[in-house]
Amino acid sequence: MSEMEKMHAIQAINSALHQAMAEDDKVLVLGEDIADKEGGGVTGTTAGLSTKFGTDRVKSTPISEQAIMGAAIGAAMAGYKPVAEIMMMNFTTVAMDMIVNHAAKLRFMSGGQTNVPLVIRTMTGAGWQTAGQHSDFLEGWFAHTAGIKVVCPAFPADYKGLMLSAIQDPDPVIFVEGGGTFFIPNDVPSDQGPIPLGKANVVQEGTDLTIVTWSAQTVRAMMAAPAIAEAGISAEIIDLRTVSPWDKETVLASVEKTGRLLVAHEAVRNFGPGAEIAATVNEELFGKLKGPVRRLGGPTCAVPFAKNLETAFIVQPDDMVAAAKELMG
Amino acid sequence: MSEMEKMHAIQAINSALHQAMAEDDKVLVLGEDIADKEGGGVTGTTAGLSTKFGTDRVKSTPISEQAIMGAAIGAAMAGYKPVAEIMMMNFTTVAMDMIVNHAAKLRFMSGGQTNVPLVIRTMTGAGWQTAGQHSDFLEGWFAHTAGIKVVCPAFPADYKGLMLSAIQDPDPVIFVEGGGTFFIPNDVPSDQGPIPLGKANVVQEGTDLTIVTWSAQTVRAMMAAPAIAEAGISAEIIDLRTVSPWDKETVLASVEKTGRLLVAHEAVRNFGPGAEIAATVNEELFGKLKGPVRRLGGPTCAVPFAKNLETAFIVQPDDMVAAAKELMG
Amino acid sequence: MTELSNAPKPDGEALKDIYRRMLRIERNEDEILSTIRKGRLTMPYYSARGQEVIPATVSHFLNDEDQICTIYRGVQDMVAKDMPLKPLWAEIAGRVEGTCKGKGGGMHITHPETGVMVTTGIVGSSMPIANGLAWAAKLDGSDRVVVAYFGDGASNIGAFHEALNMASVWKLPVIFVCANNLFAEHTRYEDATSVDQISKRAIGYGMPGFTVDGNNPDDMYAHMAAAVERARSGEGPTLLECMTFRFRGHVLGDDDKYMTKEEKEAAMAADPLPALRQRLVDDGIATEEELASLQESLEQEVADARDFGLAGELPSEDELRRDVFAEEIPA
Amino acid sequence: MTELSNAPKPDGEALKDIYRRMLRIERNEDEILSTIRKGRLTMPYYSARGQEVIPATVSHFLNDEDQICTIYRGVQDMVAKDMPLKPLWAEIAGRVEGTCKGKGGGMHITHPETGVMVTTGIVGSSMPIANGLAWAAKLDGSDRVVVAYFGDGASNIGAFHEALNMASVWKLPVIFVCANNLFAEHTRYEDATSVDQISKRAIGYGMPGFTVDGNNPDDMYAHMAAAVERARSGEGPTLLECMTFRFRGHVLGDDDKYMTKEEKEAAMAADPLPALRQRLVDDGIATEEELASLQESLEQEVADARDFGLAGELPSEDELRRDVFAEEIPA
Ligand SMILES: Cc1ncc(C[n+]2csc(CCOP(=O)(O)OP(=O)(O)O)c2C)c(N)n1
Ligand SMILES: Cc1ncc(C[n+]2csc(CCOP(=O)(O)OP(=O)(O)O)c2C)c(N)n1
Ligand SMILES: [Mg+2]
Ligand SMILES: [Mg+2]
Repeated sequence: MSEMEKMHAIQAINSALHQAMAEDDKVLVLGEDIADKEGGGVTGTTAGLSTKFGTDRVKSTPISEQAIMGAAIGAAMAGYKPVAEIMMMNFTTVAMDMIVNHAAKLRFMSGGQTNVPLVIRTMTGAGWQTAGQHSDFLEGWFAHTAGIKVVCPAFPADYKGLMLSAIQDPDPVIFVEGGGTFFIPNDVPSDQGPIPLGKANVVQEGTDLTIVTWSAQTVRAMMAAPAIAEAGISAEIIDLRTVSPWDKETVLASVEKTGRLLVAHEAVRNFGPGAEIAATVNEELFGKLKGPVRRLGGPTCAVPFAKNLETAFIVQPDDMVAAAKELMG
Repeated sequence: MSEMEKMHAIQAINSALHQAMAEDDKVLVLGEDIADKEGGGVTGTTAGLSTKFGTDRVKSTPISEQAIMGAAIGAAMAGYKPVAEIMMMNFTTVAMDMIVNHAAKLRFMSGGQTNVPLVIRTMTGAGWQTAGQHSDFLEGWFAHTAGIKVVCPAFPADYKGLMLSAIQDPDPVIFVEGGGTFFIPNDVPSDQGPIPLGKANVVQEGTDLTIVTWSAQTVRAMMAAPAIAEAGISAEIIDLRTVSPWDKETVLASVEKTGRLLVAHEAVRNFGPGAEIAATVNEELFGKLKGPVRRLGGPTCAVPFAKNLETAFIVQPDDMVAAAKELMG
Repeated sequence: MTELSNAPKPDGEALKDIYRRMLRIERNEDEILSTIRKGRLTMPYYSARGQEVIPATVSHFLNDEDQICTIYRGVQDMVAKDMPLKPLWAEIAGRVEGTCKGKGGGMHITHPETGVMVTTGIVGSSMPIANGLAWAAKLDGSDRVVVAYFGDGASNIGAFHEALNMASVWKLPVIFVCANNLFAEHTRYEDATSVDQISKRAIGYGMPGFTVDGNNPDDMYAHMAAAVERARSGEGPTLLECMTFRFRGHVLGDDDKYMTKEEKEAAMAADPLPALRQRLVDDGIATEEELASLQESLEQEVADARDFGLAGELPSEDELRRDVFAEEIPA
Repeated sequence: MTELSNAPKPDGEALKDIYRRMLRIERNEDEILSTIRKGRLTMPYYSARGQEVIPATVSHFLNDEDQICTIYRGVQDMVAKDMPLKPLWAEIAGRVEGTCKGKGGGMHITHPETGVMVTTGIVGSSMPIANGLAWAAKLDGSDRVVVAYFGDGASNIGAFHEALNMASVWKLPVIFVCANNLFAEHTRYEDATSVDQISKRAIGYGMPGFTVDGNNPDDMYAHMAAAVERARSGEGPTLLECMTFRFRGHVLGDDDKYMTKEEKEAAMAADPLPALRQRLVDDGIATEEELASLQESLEQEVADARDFGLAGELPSEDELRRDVFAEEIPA
């Protein structure tokens, strides 16, 4: 058995980047403030990389998200594996053309002659009182975009394993770092290897009800789990980990067993990614469900600043407990 | 009874813009090539406006979508009602920050002190062999964004009536002009007034099956209607017209009656806007449906160039007929 | 720095006004920081200590009709523009009495009555919106001007380029005020910016552009006088690159490791705030007593604002359904 | 136009090569247009008639390792770079034998073997991607260079600004080639662009920038020689603004109403293609016979390519599930 190390998500990413850069000299890292001269990233996620691998491969950039993505796309097309940081997910809005019209489409539009094996690292989430322009979960936009994979880990070991896979994936991956997952250090095997993209993780088995969730919301689901169990409900909690392509098999198998589904995410509920999962399960398991699929997500507004409103914005563990009870009738 | 005029969608929009500018001198129009010196827009949609209302109110712009949106946002905050053209919907990707982080959020983030009553006109749709970067229906992204309304008309009279409402709406509206709706001239009452946003239109009544659709897909639904009827299926066809906020009441009432729902759109199916409608109907009408809600949408790929592939990409009337038959069992 | 021929010079009253605005910024920030340290405010805070001359001098030339679009580091700009402090404090405390009912917070303060139209957290986005406000000013036939504040790092983002080009082509009454504090977060100016002076970029927009000593009230005064005059008279925009330094890093909690001790100490030794105070006294523009009483009254204003803000009500959860659209979203 | 001291001059062989590339562009386009008119091709087509000197001279300096990123009006650039015409024709005909299996079409042709890396339909987007390819060239320790083609209108979009700044800071081997044909779609240069010469924007990026007569092979040659030399030797990027005119409007079907008859006629009277042909003959660089045989062989190549393209197979519908990701999407 491998030894365990307690790590935070940020340390796990840092460890994955160190490992990937050491193993494959095609791996590059770029973004604002990411080199050590600039402190190794505003949260230290890229600390040590430029010192170890040099500032040719690890480059701090101007505040130019289109140019950052362009540099990553071009380098990726030329055989490199760039990991580009777009500091906050809301800032992907200034680089959407590069991400969506180019990174995601160039393999298809070129008939497979070129490919764009890059990773976009980006941080987001409510809970830090950074308000409307620094908190949005926008994974639904990217999941709706053909040609890019969307990874939203919750636990440190997954951060490491999924990052290793994302870097080696031959296609673009957006890797979402949820602020709500940063608090809790957790065991990461010292020899943690790649974890395949597209595979969910059943973090708790159960028979009455399936809860599908990801990123910070998985952390909240785990916080809700004891109260749900106490209410006599046996919940199966599935951490999707990869939102697109998502692990339909695991989810369908679980809901076939439990007959009930709750999908929860931090993103706004309205036209959110949970709708795809709900719609698919309803379609595939029509007639086999014991109750309607329930979706929990943010209200239809921007993330507010005031602490009490921000707390109300987020789907809290209590909300999940209440929904679970309601679903059981 | 008012007289009828045969108009194309483009003429209907042009007529709405003329009327709105004449009635309210706060209405402004801006975008690339939109003034008469530049031909009144690449499709002539804004023809005549600058000649009639002057180039202070009707301004051709540099190719600078962020600046276009910024100019519209600032003018809107100062009490004007700008109609800004982003020529193709894929080009919204270079202005997403302005649209999503600013236009959509400023009312909320300012606690209601400012508002942004602008309209973004944008054109899109497969069928013109303009391939991957000029054809995407991205209404799902904007529907998932709190604070902006999404209008997707299908018929010339709706183009006119909804444009008149969108311009007078106190909040931002993205007004999607579907290329697949441009072909067929249709009756527009000469005194066509505003049509309220958020209200669907039942374009065909029926009892067996509800079809919810919008924009070019509504046109295709109308093309499918005779074959569906011939198959002995009485389909109720609902043209949503406004995708967000969508007319839940009308849709639920219809599906309650028919017990069956087909949602069809040109946008990619995966994580597309149809999922929200399917998920909501499943949730609200659980146990009352006679069959699973079916969704039709584009495959998970970029819009291809080759004519045969582009045709295969689009949900064709035949696909709708087949789905309707399948739904009837 | 660039020379202006026949540069207008600030008289004693102007210098006193500039000093008053600077001190208001500094006293207010001091109280914000100590309130954060006491755990009674929980916002991310972007200090502007050391940069006060810029917004103080800019605001000296602005009236309530004039508008500003600013950034996360913009509390200085609002305070300089004489925004009332009570709703400011209530806002940063997340209370319903705040300018934005607590929904925006420090990074998104709006206060149209004093012309604070947008505070954005997205680098570069103050500029395109300033253009729109300026277009409206022109359409209104008004002579109001709009100031877009931003930093040196922001001059590398696309929105800067698009906005300056459009403002120039449309001859908009905008003044683009770049506070060049030599750092963008932790990145040194020259490691990210390809030209030795941002003002040179104005050449590419056919626009007057100047590199100004942003810590020197005379230099700021002269250039701002010209820029405002230009904007009000319909001649179009100006780019002012105002050289300065931020003493307290990018955001509260920042460890400054990316700058040298020497450069920071040198900048702090040249602190423009005590320097201007000294000058007012030395030149007989203000007495020690006058300045002490100014300080006291500002401190009182700040203390009252703090008490008001912290005593405010929390916004009701119904606020999540309000101000999304004009009509409240149904529960 | 800008003077270069000791400007290198094209010799006879170089002029012949440039002419050959120009004629290849022109003959190919002529056939595309007539095939469209016959209804046998159904793409939107953006003619480059009149602009041939630019890509012909640029390509004269490039080898197969060198790469280009171009735009919707980019068929000229590919043909100048000696991309084989058969897969080009199959692509624009939407056939599986096309460079991109018919999935990209004329606006999105890619052909890595000849260095055609990206053809984008989004104004401005050729530039940031060119930077990335150039970064890779540096990392590879290769001396290959990357050309980013774009138009005058594209110089007003944010991506231009971000890309030129980064290329300069990172000293990337990119040549930014702006074809200034005085119009962006229907909008006149001066109605959208705030500076009289785009090359002046290079000042703001600490980058050499030149306004070149893009219809004059000597001027293009001299400036391109210097830019390539600079890029290959690690000195960084150059901006070349190449003045030209497009004879056939923005897109096929365009009615030209936005330009004056005079300016169009004047431009066409100065058509650089027959002018260079005449010069080759007058200066004894090539005989009439040689040129006629060149033309004949190009026409044969084009005709063969056309036949090949139009005779191709339609792509299978399975292609919708291929090339989205490396792994085919299951049916
Ligand atoms: C589009 C975008 N990219 C990145 C950021 C993160 N960020 C916030 S402030 C900042 C530095 C800005 O530097 P500068 O423009 O010099 O202003 P200063 O903070 O020095 O006042 C960065 C990178 C952001 N807010 N928006
Ligand atoms: C971001 C974006 N905005 C608008 C367009 C529509 N458009 C296509 S070509 C063009 C004009 C470009 O002009 P210029 O850069 O001068 O190049 P030219 O066509 O003259 O070669 C425009 C506005 C686009 N493709 N992308
Ligand atoms: Mg700075
Ligand atoms: Mg042009």
